[in-house]
Amino acid sequence: MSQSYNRGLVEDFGRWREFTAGMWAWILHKFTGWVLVGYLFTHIAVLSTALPASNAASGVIAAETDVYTTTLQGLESLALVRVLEVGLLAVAVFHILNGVRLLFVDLGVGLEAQDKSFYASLVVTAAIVLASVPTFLEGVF
Amino acid sequence: MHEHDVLVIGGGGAGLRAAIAAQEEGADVAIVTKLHPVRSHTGAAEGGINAAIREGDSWDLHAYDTMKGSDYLGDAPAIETLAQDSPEETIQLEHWGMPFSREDDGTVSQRPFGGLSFPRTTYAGAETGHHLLHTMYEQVVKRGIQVYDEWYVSELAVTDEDDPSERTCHGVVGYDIKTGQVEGFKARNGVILATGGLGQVYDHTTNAVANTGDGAAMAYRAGVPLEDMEFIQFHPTTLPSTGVLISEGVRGEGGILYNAEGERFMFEYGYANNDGELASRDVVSRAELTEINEGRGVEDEYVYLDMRHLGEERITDRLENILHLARDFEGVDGLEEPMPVKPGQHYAMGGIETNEHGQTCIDGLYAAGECACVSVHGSNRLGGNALPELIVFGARAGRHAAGTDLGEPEIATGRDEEFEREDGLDTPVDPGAVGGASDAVADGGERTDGSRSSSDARSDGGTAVASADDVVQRAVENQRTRIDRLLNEDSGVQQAELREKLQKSMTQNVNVFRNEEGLKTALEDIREVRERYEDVYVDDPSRTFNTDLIHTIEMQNLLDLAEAITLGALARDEFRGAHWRQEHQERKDDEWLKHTMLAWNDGSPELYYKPVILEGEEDTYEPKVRSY
Amino acid sequence: MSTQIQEESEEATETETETAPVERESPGDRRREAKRTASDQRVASEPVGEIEGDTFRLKVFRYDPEVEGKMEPRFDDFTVPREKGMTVLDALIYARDHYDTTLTFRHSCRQAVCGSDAFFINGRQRLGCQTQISDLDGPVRVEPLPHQDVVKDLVVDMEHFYDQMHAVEPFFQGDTPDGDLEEQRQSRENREKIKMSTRCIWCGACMSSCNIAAGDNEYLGPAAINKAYRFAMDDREEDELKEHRMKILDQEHGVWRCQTQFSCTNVCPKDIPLTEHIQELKREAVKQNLKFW
Amino acid sequence: MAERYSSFRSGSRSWLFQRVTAAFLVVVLAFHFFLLHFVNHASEVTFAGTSARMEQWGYLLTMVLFLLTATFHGVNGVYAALLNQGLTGTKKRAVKGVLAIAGLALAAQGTYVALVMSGVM
Ligand SMILES: Cc1cc2nc3c(=O)[nH]c(=O)nc-3n(C[C@H](O)[C@H](O)[C@H](O)COP(=O)(O)OP(=O)(O)OC[C@H]3O[C@@H](n4cnc5c(N)ncnc54)[C@H](O)[C@@H]3O)c2cc1C
Ligand code: HEM
Ligand code: SF4
Ligand code: F3S
Ligand code: FES
Repeated sequence: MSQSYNRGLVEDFGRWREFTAGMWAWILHKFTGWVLVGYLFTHIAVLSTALPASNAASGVIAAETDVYTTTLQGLESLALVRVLEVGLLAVAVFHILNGVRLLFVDLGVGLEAQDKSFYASLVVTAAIVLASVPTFLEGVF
Repeated sequence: MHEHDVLVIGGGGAGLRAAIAAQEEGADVAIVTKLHPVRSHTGAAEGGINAAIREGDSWDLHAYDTMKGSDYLGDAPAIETLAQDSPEETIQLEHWGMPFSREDDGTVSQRPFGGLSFPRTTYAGAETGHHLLHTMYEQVVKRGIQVYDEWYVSELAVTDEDDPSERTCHGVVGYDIKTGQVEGFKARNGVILATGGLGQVYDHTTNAVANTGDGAAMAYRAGVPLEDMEFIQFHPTTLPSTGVLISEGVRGEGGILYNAEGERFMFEYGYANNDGELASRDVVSRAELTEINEGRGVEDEYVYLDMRHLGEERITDRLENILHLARDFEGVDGLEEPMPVKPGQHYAMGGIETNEHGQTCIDGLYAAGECACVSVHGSNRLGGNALPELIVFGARAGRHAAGTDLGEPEIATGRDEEFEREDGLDTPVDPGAVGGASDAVADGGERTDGSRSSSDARSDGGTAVASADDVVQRAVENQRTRIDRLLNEDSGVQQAELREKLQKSMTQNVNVFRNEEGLKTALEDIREVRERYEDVYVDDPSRTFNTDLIHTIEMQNLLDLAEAITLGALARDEFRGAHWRQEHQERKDDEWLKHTMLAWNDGSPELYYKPVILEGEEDTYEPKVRSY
Repeated sequence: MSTQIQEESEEATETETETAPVERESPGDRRREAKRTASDQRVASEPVGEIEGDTFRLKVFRYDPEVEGKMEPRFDDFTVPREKGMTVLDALIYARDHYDTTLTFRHSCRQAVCGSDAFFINGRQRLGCQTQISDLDGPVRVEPLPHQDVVKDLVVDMEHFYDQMHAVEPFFQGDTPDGDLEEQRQSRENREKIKMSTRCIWCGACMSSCNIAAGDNEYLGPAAINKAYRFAMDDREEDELKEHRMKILDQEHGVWRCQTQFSCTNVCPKDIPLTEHIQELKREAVKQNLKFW
Repeated sequence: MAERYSSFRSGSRSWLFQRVTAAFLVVVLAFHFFLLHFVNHASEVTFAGTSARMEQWGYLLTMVLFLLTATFHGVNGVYAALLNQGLTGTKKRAVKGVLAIAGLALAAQGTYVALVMSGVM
């Protein structure tokens, strides 16, 4: 007799407008976390070039023409990689700062200020990233 | 058809307590309630529960205070039962984990309350009712008691002997609000009504929208007399736009009442030269209304309650809750501005006549809580006495319905040949069902519970005794027809309009001030609304969650109760407790130490009087002048 | 659930609003239709200048599985006079009593204790009776609680919420003193500790606001966890009981589901620090498990 | 009891580890970033430089620990996130297996690389 209606999409209307600090923090933390794991895997993959490199003659190593060194420096010479690195920095810094915020939340410290601490993480992340841009982009452009 | 030993109608404090008690006695219990239990209005109670649990206090002091507060219209056996059982019942709540406020030594706290000779009001913050309700609901969950929530009970299934005292209640008819199904509920042992207050008779009340007095009205039409209906308590400090209660605590802490001219009228116009703002509820309410009527009210509607001078610190410490209420429900910042207040309907002292076991004169029909009148409160309820009533009489009704022997009741129910009849009452219109007893049709054509007549009884069942199933089934059919009609009809008048008219008239004429002319006007208005109600229809054709339909059914209950209140008020030409008559401003003990009883009498209501029982267990209570 | 794109939802909503009323048959329907157009016209014909100040627009979600024209959800507009102290609930009652008696919503106490009128008002879960119109930017848009099935108009199915509440053994089960009049002692501090948690009115706003609860029906949800907190932290219950309670909470769908999004705490009309309570229980669970290491 | 711990039912242990590793990572990750982008510029990293650092036992140990905690933290984080999306039954077990293998592989490979860099292997 009685049936009910599941609104599916409709029900989320308006949620974005009212997406609160805690929710954004959650989304961003998730996102940054995933990026970091992704990076961790690639990072180890790239570093694995150290395996063949270690067998190279010492002269090659000294000349910095082993696979490891050339791969890394080759990558570093690409502007795209540098930009991605800045992105990685942003992601990592945010994840660290918000992670610390979450650790405090887990300890039950400063819960009233949880939204403020989230905004603070964003601001500090932006500041650190901007300040690091020169160092990160040095020499490619 | 659902079948249980005991059916409890209503999931407020009284209903939950009754269900638990019956379950503990081994009965198969179910609660049928139109709101989910935790939504019941018991949750709104703030103050506390009176119980003599401390050294230096005793039940007889509590009984004495209550009797005095009732202005000697309470029945001593009821009052004494309340005072005696309250401590144990209150501690029972504590045992069930109710979060009472605590003293330093870890015992439950008590505080003073108006009219009490000992600080015996046990409380849990300013949310005593909320905690009481939730604690008991938790116990209901623990016991796995079945709850039919959002089922509206619309009729009692009662046999139709001519004499109400010979009738038996076999169950009720329930309407599933969510699906629109009408179903019978059969009770093997008993039906306990715990449907709460009737505040919606008025347009300005502290009561919930769901407090429409359904139980009282259904019992009334089924033949149980209503007792002392004219006694309605008005609370002096309610917010004008919503009726939300501003606790007496504000005045207790030193809050001051001002009129529009900025005068402290309680003193300046001599309403209460000693106690001022702290005079009893009825006195303050009358003072406020006098100010408003004489043109000194703010916007001709309310007065100001000012607590700013108490200072922010004290206010946030003790009255924080009030700041929220004023802010959320009136948009006023109590720290910055005075709060608008006016009197509002608060509590119905009268109700379904019962004895100390909760029994009514109909076999198998019980009532407890605000819908019942044992009578504990007489003509005026003391603050903190309603919650103990719920648990004490709720539990007793539950136990008795489950078959426990509670001894012989001292209060008699039903009509006695010797009772004095009121036959000189001059009413401008005939009260009761449209068409009177002979052709009682309550909702425009179909026979309903409001239309029980002796001719019907004969045509229906003859002399043969109908089986319980038949009685329930017949009531179900009756309600099905009624609801079908209401849903299928698509022209006529709508309940919202009628309700507004009724509520306005009641607030206008049967308020704190009552005079003969006003009461008669009210009766005429009620009659008019009653006649128009014959043409009522429901706009919403849906069976799903049709609140329009529910409100329309409730409307009939409001009508019957409004009439009962007004009739009682018209009959009682004296001033007692909450009932004040302009022409008769004194208490008349030699004439009026009696309960006003109103029998539906199959559609043509009849008033009679029942003596008050003042003989207590030890002493007889001597009526004294009530002054504090 | 939470990751849908706004455009999509908005589109869906708009189409519904515009759904043309389907063929009507009964006179009642026709009359209702006429009335609806009348009230729509009222909205449309009002000079813009006058709407400001003394009236405002109320947009209400409508749905009825049985009534043609309402089976497809839509939004109805009502013009409501603005009064001092008016709440969203007052506005809904006004719209119902003056324009359309079929408008359906739960309400009872009008004072934030019964918990029946939690709605999604202007993008946030709030109690209708506790929300002043003057605190909202117009038009005031009222929808049923998100993530709960709609029974009709603003009425949602609360069964799931009740089930979760019941799942945490929400009742006191300590041993009680023998004497009938013997109270259990509880320190003021302990009562203070559980005080906020006992204020819950079962309105369901928190549950509806929680992304996690939306995606995981087994998740106990903030209200139920808070209920469990109320007992777990009550010293009147013995330690073994507390352990027992922690076992209920220390599960995949118990406290660990919570991702500290704080939405529940933000919307709770009783200001219960839900996230704080949940976090405390997580730490409690860790402590309890550490004991066995 | 033991049974409860071995399954994922009680989330308390992985939850706690997630936090503990996080606390550790804050320090090491910051150090790592600082060292390889500010002190030694990333673009100037050479095999010789790397193995020179790695030859210090303390550094090697830190890096290996860094790797292990990061792997646990990352993989466990991903797993928890997936569980939150309502992963159950077989799928859940499959994901758990895949993540565990990936995590172990990463840790193994990483440790191997580190040891090679340090010249131990
Ligand atoms: C604002 C306020 C403050 C108060 N403060 C105090 C105080 O401090 N101390 C004190 O002692 N008293 C106080 N009172 C009075 C006291 O709270 C009430 O008298 C008492 O709670 C009534 O309880 P009840 O169980 O009889 O009814 P309710 O709690 O109103 O319950 C009625 C139940 O009946 C059900 N019901 C009704 N009609 C039907 C139907 N037709 N079919 C099915 N179910 C139905 C409802 O769903 C509900 O569950 C206060 C009252 C108010 C309004
Ligand atoms: C440097 C300091 C770091 C801190 C303080 C930190 C903190 C945290 C915390 C507290 C969580 C748990 C969030 C929750 O469950 O609610 C988390 C999740 C996670 N972290 Fe980290 N983290 C750090 C570094 C890293 C690194 C280096 C990686 C990559 C390997 C990483 C990947 C993840 C992932 C994938 C998640 C799960 C995200 C999700 O919920 O989907 N973190 N982090
Ligand atoms: S915790 Fe708060 S939001 Fe949740 S149900 Fe209780 S009162 Fe409502
Ligand atoms: S919103 Fe949900 S994630 Fe936790 S903090 Fe509240 S329960
Ligand atoms: S009407 Fe009771 S909470 Fe709003």
